[in-house]
Amino acid sequence: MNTHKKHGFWHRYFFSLDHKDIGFQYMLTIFVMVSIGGFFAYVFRMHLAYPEMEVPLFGLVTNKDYNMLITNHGLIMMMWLALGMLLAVAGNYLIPIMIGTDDMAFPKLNKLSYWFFLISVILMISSFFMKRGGFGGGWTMYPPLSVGDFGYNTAYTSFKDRFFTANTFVLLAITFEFIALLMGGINFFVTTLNKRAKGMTLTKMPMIVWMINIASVLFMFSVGPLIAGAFMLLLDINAGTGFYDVYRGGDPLLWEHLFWFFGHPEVYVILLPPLGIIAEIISTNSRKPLYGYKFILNLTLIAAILSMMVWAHHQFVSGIDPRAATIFSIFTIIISLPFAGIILAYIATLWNGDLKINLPMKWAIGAITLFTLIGGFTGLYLGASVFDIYAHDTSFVVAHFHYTLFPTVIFGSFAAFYYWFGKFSGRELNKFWGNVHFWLTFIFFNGFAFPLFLLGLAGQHRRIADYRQFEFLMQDPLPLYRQIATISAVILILSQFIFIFNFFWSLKRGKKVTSDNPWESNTLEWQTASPPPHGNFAVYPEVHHGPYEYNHPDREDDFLPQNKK
Amino acid sequence: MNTKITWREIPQARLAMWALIAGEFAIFGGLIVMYTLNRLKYESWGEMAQHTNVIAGTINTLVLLTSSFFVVKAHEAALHKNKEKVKMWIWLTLICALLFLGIKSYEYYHEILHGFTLPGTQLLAEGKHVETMYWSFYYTMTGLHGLHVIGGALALFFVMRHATKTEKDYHRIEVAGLYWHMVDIVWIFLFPLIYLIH
Amino acid sequence: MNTNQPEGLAHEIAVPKKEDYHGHPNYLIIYISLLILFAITVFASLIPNPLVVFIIVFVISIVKGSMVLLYFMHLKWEPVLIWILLGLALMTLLFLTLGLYPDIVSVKPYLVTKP
Amino acid sequence: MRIFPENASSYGADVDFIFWLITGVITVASIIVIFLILYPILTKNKSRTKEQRYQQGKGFQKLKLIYLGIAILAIADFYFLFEEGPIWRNIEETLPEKEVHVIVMGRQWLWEFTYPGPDGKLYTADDVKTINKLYLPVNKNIHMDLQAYDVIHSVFIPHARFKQDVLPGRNITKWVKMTKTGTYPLTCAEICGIGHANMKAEIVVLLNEDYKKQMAKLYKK
Repeated sequence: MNTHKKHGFWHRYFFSLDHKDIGFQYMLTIFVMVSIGGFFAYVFRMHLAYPEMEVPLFGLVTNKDYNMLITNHGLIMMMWLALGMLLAVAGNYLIPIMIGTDDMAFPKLNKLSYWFFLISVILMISSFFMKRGGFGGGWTMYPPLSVGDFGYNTAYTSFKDRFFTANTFVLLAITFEFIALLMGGINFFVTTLNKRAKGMTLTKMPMIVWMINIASVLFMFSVGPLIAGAFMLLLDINAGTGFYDVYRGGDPLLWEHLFWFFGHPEVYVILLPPLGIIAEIISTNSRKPLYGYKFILNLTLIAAILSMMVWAHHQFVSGIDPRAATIFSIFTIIISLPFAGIILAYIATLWNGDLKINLPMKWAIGAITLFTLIGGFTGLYLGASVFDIYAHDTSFVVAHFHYTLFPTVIFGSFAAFYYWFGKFSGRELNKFWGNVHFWLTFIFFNGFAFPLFLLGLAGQHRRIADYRQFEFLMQDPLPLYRQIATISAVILILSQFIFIFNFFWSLKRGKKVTSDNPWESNTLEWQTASPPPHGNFAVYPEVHHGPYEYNHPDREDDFLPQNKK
Repeated sequence: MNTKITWREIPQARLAMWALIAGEFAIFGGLIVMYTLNRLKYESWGEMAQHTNVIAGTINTLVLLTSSFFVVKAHEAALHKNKEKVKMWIWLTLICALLFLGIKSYEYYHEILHGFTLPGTQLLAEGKHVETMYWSFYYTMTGLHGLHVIGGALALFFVMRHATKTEKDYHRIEVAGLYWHMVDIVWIFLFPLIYLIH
Repeated sequence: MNTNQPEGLAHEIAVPKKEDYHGHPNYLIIYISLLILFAITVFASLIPNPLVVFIIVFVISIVKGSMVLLYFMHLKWEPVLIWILLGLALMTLLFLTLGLYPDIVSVKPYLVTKP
Repeated sequence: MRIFPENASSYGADVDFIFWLITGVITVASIIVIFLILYPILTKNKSRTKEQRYQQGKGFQKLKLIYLGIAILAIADFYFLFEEGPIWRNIEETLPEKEVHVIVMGRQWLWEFTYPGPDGKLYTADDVKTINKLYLPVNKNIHMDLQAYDVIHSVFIPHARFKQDVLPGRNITKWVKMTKTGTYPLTCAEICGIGHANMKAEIVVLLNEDYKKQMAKLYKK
């Protein structure tokens, strides 16, 4: 933190070219977005469990508010938290330092991409305050609804009237964010290929660098058609074209295809970086080499390509050709295999290891456990097209994707925070409060998401502001499940404050780290000062070993840094 | 394809430009795929295609192909650090770009004059619902392409000015040129698909 | 993935070395053949059957596009990596086409007129 | 306490069967995975030597166990596909012989049901309509022409395990056969604007003769 004392506030937070500062800027921006998304989650969960009550800090939730809250919760969490935290923050902070170089290949492009990200955040937040209210068409933005004004049927009178709507602003925000991440992705890609330290061949790169790069490239290709599609939707809203208007020869299903053509690879874009983070942490704390480095890599590449052929499993009942659905169902089931291989390889890394169960390790193991046992396995239900007829658009789906995304995105990010905080700030996070935070999050996440499975199986459909009017959903245990989910969600959100206080308190007055390499890790970022100086390394490292040479038999201590001979 | 040159020997600017081009292909390719599939679905679009100005489109294609040739000559000159020639070829390219945009605006002007607008209000009034989407696609694709022409031309201009003034960074001419060729390739696909199939 | 490549930080190779460049193709010949292909395209469009025109025109566009890629953009002399990148872009479009085809082309929309 | 709502259609049991099948398999798989994760954590592998740790981690060739795991999952996966294929074809791809034909039209924010008039044919002038209440006979193959008027809706009948999105401008024909009389909810499962939460209808499944009486009543109106 105190490496750049000579730079003022504006310089550090707005004009810095250093990849670590830009990563920090991204992180703070995303904290703001997450707080908004979390607050929205709190409001609508409270409303679901206690529909007649005025929600503290918000007031009475109308149907319109409810739609706006769930939509923006989804958009913020998917687009700004998940993509931003795992691609932008992790990529920016970790890639240059882990491949042993001073900065990104294009520092100015990097800064520009942050500014685009900032613009997208501003556009997104301003969309809440439009005259007709926030965007309420579901985070998937299916067209005939997202073109209009969600059912008020208050006619647009002028271009200005159409432009200053939440629809336009949300679409613009998403487009800006995609452009920011595209620029970031190209930057990561070029940096990794061209700026590796001497001796660092591609197979000596740490797993996370690979994962972020694969994710970036996957993002780059899958997002292309959606950018075109978003442009068309913007024209539909603002210029009166009919790309998605069926009365003009368009087709709303086209948007669904384009959206999920991006949306499914996006899940893997989000999933791969945490898998990389977990690989680092598990290997380091098991004190043994990552099991099957090349094997994991090959499986990841296979999964990345397969992930482009499965998108229509989000649309089994959306009116696509049922025979096409069968093909997509087969690919969906097949894509579970590479991930089974990756997870088994991670578990094999735990076996025979000299396990150190510290905080990052807890988060990492918690992430794989929840992701595999519940998130991954429940995917089989939805991939099997028959059961998806019933489970589609019910709370079962909500529970499923919270169980895939929460362990990877949130647990993965926290694992990374607790692991790299010392490197990032030169100070330590408080361990006691870290443990409290972990256990509260772990328990109450399950308490929140698991009842949703049962609710979904009982037939509770999604995005309904008030279940009281559906008799079959008010039978005996179901309201109780809703309350359990809500109370757990509220405690889950509250317990994140522990982390926030811990984070900022430790940033200023935490205990100074005693060693630059507290986990006795091999990768290059631990071989420099904490926090790393501008330019990262005093002497550019030369790499001689792979990243996971723990317990090497020829060495006395159990680790062998990459730059040691 | 050169399998011998190792990955690291690609200069980073060129590598980034190729990645950008691959991304742009996904964007324009997505549009072209959507347009082509709809074109196969609606035969009545052929009738609309007859209202496009094929002669202007043909001239425009010639202009862009020629400009691509100029850019590649500029790249050749840049390799020899021949300042005067670089200037000449890039200026020729920029003239081509202006010509292209001029002809394109002329086309737009006449089409709008005949009532073929982006939302196609007049066609709607005539009861031709499906046909309006042809014009929506027409304006979206050529408009987006036109924006890329402007962007590419600006990039070429600034890169050229920088290179000839400071006598360095000549390799940027190639990088901006790559982008220009990408714009050309997109047009190579757009022109026949939009103008020629009746 | 090869392991015995020359090492060095990127700043040293940001500016291409002289030997990075290859023999140039004769650009004028490429340009003239592009023009010839283009003339064929324009004349092919006079065929009355739109499907035939579509196929001819599309194939010629692919040939022209790949000529620009290969010779004007020097893809022919670029390393495999660039080919992989472009191949991935094409693969994306292929998947998109296959996925969209049954839902656009083969669906006859049931048009209700909106009152 | 039951997990699913009571089943009232001919293929509902098949859908439930797929659920229980997958649940059975993943319960076994979960127990194995939990063991695989907990065993090293609890024992901490204290007895291993340095050499063993390093060799096992580097044992790229000894991936047989992982391949075995993948193979078992693959077999389970393809077994699911094998089991669900015929069911999917039965529900979604084929249409049994038509006995009753109705139109289900979703619009903001109500369901509109159209029945054939006295001539027994749909899409004629004498069709009759009901709002938010669908009368169906029991044990008959019902063809539903699913349509939407304005935005995307989704017909969801939990008790029949039936769901289908309805899109404006598209006519999707699906079938259902109710096996029990009674009143069941029909809801909208796709967000369709501010009234989405209030969009619900009732399906009244009647005995054959009651259904005919009900139709006659509708014709009179």
